[in-house]
Amino acid sequence: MNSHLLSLIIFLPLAGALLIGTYPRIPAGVVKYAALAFTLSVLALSVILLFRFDRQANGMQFQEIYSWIPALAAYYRLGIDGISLPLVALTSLLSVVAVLMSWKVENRTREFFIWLLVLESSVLGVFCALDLLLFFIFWEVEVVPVYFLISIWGSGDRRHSATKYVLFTLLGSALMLAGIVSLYYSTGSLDMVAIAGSGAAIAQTLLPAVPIFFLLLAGFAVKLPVVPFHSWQPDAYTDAPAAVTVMLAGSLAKMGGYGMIRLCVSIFPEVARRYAPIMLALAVIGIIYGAAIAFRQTNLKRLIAYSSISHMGFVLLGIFALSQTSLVGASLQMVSHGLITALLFCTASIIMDTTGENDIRRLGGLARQMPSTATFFMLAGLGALGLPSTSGFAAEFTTFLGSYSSSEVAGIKVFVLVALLGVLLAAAYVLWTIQRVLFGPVLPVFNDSRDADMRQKTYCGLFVILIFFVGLYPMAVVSIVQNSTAGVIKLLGG
Amino acid sequence: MHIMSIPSALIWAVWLLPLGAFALISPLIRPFPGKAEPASFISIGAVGISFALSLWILASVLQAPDRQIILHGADWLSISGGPVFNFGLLIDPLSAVMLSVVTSVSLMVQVYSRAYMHSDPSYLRYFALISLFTAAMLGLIVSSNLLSTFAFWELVGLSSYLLIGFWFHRPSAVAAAKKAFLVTRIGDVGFLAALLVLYTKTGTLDITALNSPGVLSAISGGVLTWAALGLFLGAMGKSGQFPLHVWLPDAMEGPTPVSALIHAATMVAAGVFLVARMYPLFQAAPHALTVVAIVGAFSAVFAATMGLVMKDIKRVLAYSTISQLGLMMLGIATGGVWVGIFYLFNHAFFKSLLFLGAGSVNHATGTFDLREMGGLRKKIPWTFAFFVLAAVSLSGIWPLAGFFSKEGVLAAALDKQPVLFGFALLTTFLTAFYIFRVVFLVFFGDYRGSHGPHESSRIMLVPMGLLAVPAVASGWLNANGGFEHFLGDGATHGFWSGFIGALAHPLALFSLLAALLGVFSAYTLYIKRWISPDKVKWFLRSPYAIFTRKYGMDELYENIIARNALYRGVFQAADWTDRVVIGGASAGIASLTTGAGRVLRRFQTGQIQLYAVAAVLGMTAIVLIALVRG
Amino acid sequence: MTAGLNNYLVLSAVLFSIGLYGALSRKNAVVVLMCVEIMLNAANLSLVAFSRFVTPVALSGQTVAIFSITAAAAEVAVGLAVVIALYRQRGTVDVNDINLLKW
Amino acid sequence: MGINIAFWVLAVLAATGALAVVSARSLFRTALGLVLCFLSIAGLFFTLSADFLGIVQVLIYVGAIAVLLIMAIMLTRDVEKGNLPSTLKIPALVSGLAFAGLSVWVMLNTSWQVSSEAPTTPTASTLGNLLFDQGGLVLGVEIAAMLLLAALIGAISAAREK
Repeated sequence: MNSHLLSLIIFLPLAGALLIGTYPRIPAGVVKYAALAFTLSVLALSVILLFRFDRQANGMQFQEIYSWIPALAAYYRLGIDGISLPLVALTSLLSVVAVLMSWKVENRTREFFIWLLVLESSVLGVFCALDLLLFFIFWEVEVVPVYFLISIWGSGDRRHSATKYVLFTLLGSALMLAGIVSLYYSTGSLDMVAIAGSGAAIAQTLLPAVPIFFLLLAGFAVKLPVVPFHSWQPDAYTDAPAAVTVMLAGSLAKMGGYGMIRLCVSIFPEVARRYAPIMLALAVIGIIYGAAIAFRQTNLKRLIAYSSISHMGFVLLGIFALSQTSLVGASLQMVSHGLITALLFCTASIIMDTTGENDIRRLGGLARQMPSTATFFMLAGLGALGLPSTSGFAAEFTTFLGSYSSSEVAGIKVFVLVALLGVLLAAAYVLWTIQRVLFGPVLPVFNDSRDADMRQKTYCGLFVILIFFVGLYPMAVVSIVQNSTAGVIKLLGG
Repeated sequence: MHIMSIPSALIWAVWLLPLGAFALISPLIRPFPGKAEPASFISIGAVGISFALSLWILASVLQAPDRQIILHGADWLSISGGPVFNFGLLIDPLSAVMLSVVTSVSLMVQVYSRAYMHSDPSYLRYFALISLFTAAMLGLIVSSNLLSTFAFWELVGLSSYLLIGFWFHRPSAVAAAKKAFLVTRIGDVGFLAALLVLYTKTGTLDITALNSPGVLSAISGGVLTWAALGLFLGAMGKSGQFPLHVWLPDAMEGPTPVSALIHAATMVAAGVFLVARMYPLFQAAPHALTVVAIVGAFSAVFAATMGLVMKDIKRVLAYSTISQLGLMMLGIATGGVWVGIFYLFNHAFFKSLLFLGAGSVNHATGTFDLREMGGLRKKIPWTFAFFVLAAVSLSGIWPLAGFFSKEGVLAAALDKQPVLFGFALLTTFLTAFYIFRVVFLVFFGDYRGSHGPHESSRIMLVPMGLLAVPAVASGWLNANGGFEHFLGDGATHGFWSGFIGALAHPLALFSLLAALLGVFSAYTLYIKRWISPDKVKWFLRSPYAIFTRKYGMDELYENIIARNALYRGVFQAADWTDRVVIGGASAGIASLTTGAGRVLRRFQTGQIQLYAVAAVLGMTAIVLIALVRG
Repeated sequence: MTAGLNNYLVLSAVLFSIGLYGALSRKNAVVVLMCVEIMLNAANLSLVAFSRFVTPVALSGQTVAIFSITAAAAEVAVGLAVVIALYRQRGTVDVNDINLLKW
Repeated sequence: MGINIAFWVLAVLAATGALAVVSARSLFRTALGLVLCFLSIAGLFFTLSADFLGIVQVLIYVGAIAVLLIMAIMLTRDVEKGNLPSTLKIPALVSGLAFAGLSVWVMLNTSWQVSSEAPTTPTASTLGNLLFDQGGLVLGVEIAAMLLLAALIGAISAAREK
């Protein structure tokens, strides 16, 4: 049981999807309970994982290794360490919330939940896979459910957004595949940990390390997203159904950051160090640029999408600052952003559903009509602007501190000082949004707006608790992460 | 007299009690709850106990070895191979004094609020937020680590934001709240940057460690100056120093007791407290200290001039607060911790009393507009008495509290920065003038409003009376240098020669003269009207216009920078880039692909034989090439 | 002149090229099929020729030819069926008219 | 010697038949050319001492495939149009000539490992062993059988009246 925990976690949602798919006579009302049951059990398993995880140990845990394609030396190899575990837990939590958020899906309910479960499986697979081929397959599978979820149940120009998402992702992953293949031919292995362990000692070079690094990076940069490869993201976040947006922003974006740490930095520490200034510049540009554009948005979801670009810039900053503290900060930021952005999108979707309005200019005064939603939205906003005691502060401060004090990259201090402005801009657009949406005179148009119901309050409340828990006690995450990031730093030879 | 030293659990309780009150009240908040009296008792009870405990702490610190109590708490963050931040408490005379100031003013203001906020539908939310603020402010004072100081620093900013925007249906209140948060956050970025610099250089953010000479000497002078300036930028934001002062007058949109507590007595003083807290660091960076002095002195005069012309009683008081905070900064920078903190200590009482008085006037008249008041001294005699006492104290007239603290600042400034002394003296004159302008316009002459004025209830008057006691007498604590001894570093200025003796010093005569001149000018203009104020206004019309327009600073920030340079400038450019350049690039690649497809598909004629010809020729060509090259 | 391997191979190449030309240039689908058969036969001829001159004892070329003939038979059967089906659908077996496979 | 004469005669006949297929006006002449071509190739097989294949060639190609093709010509009533060239006559000619040139050039420039051993005759039993013996190509035969079956079914289903 213990040794198959990861397989169980990955394939349980898939099994759920198959079950729902193969018994077409299950009534739609039951389908969502089934989906909830499957996601909840995955969540329960990842909680077990959290408790059984040995925080003192180094290296991979819960490993499963079976020969898969002997001719390619490809293995079915799963395992998690401190960097992936929080993301696994986050994904399984967000999946439960995504199911809960989709309670009212009327159109083709069965298919919706099937795709949602497939999505969960593939994302979990990405975080657990330790074999490059397996990793890549999970990475690619994820595109399919997202495409259908956006193009069938989305809003606005949904087909366009879905296609854009697919094209960007596939472009990135095609380059990534090229990188993986070159890596395979250079090392003769598909074992991510072993390749990283052998460090720069790549046996025969099909390609120099630098192009492989950037090929791999391309896939992750699109996913994170790194400015200027982000233009799919606002469209996809805006047009996707709320639950999918939560998954996209909360969980899928983290695949990019995770991949950068696991593949780019771990396998090519030297290259990472050499090109860190470029990546840091992109990170800082992303932070400022995303925030600047957020000011100009009138669509609530689009605004949050751009704020998300800004926040993922901190992840990039932390990763390529290449210090223990900054990597811990980046991991924290991934978890924190997952929680905060998810809550922002949850509350935004509640507001948009009940008022039928997504234009910020026409909203206002909702704090009176929907006080609970307003409170949740504000708390999420406070997290987004990095208020101390929320996870946003813990993550951003750790990232800043680790980056600023990093000795790996020359000139990093300037990057960090510029990035600090991002915090200021975040405060400005968050508060301005709150002012425009929640405050001001009560508008009679929204008098019959319904406040969040019990179901919505439950998951919003859960997010709030977690945001403050991580903010007040960041060690809960840090203690999981720190040994693994220290392992990555060791590869740098620092 | 020996007092039992306070148990450490009770030191924790000082700030945890108001937090507990917040935690108890906040789940009860409903949009329209009706009256919820018990909530206010929870909140007042908590802060009352905190007040008692802080007095006990004050007594205990006097007896503690090194006059310091350091409590280690939990590690907030400890990364293996990285930083460790312990959340602990540092009690020394400075924090003990601040504790008693904050708890006492908070207690009085909360009692007062029970009546003032009586009919507000969001009574519960009010008390929850006041408790949150008190907890955060107390946490800020006692924390032993600059990181937790920063955390609480931001949390007081949050509660200030929520309280300024308390009436969130008013667009002006919400805008003011946002402005307050953002302007102070500009300072906070400096604070944060200073934390990064200090940590990177020293590996710690522990206040005691950072202030130790060993650690300080390890940092090079330039870096230390920048770090100190970063901290001071934070202090400037919180304490409304030029050029980050613009939020404070707007913050008067909040309920008046909030202004009294947060925007007069406590939170705005946090900047002064921070400089005092890190004083050894500032001392090691003399250039930074000079900047502190200059900014303080300039803000003092600068804000006082705007205070002269405001028509809203609370705005006059707000500018007065900025001005007084400037003097505190000047005091710390020139005279050391005790000078500034002593000023802060006295100021907290008389300024909050002034605000509570203004609230009481507002209850009586239904307005804050000076033009709709007048002749109220008979209608609301108690308020009048308290207000005048506080005004005299603010003006720095012997023997009230303000005199003693102001003398400290003036003496220190004269000693170290004679030019800035001139600024301070000018501020003394202006202060006396504008506050008595208010007194005369509100309480003398004929009533110009339409409301039927009535004295406020006892729940409001009692706290005012209680605050009037320290407003009058708190300065006497240093009549013989007692306060200086308690907080100071042992250096004496030879100025203090007793309660009466202080008057003998020529400097005291100068400052008294300046203050009395201010009062007299106001008397001339607003009581006797020997010279009509309108004539003065016309005669000095250009400075008057500048003052009423607040030197164009609001215009500069809101219109020129925020609206035009940023929103319509940089942000729009970024948005344009995103839509046209980056969005255009991806759309361009897409249309290039479809365009190519549109052209190339013409080769797909459906003629299978054409395809076959192409295949055969192609294959032949490939084989031929292979043969030729092989 | 003795008929050696090269003679057979050249003959096979010539037959194949004639078949190729026919397959590419004839309008009638049935004739196209015939030409394909000529090409297959040319291939078989070279297989058998190789079998005779390179591996005269093992006969491996001839086995391959047998399979090739089998495949050709299957191909003709299916091909003609398709032609007839097409004819039924569209009333013609002119390959120029059969251009569904276009943009 | 006799074999040489036979080769040259048969070669000319085969080429003539093939040319008739691609150039004759009447579809029936085309079919006859095809039969001639097939028969000549069968003869060539005999000159290569492939007696079994020669017989198979006659039976399958002449007996089955050519007849089938003729039937197809009759079934599709395009007979009267004759054997017309398509629009691609010239490119097809170029392709054919290019291919011929290339392959002839390759064939003549390759030194084949010609064995001087006497060929196996008769071939039937050897082929039978090769196909069906242990270690033989039984699997291939089975697959070919499956292919034929599939083609049979496919042809029926494609050609049957809907």
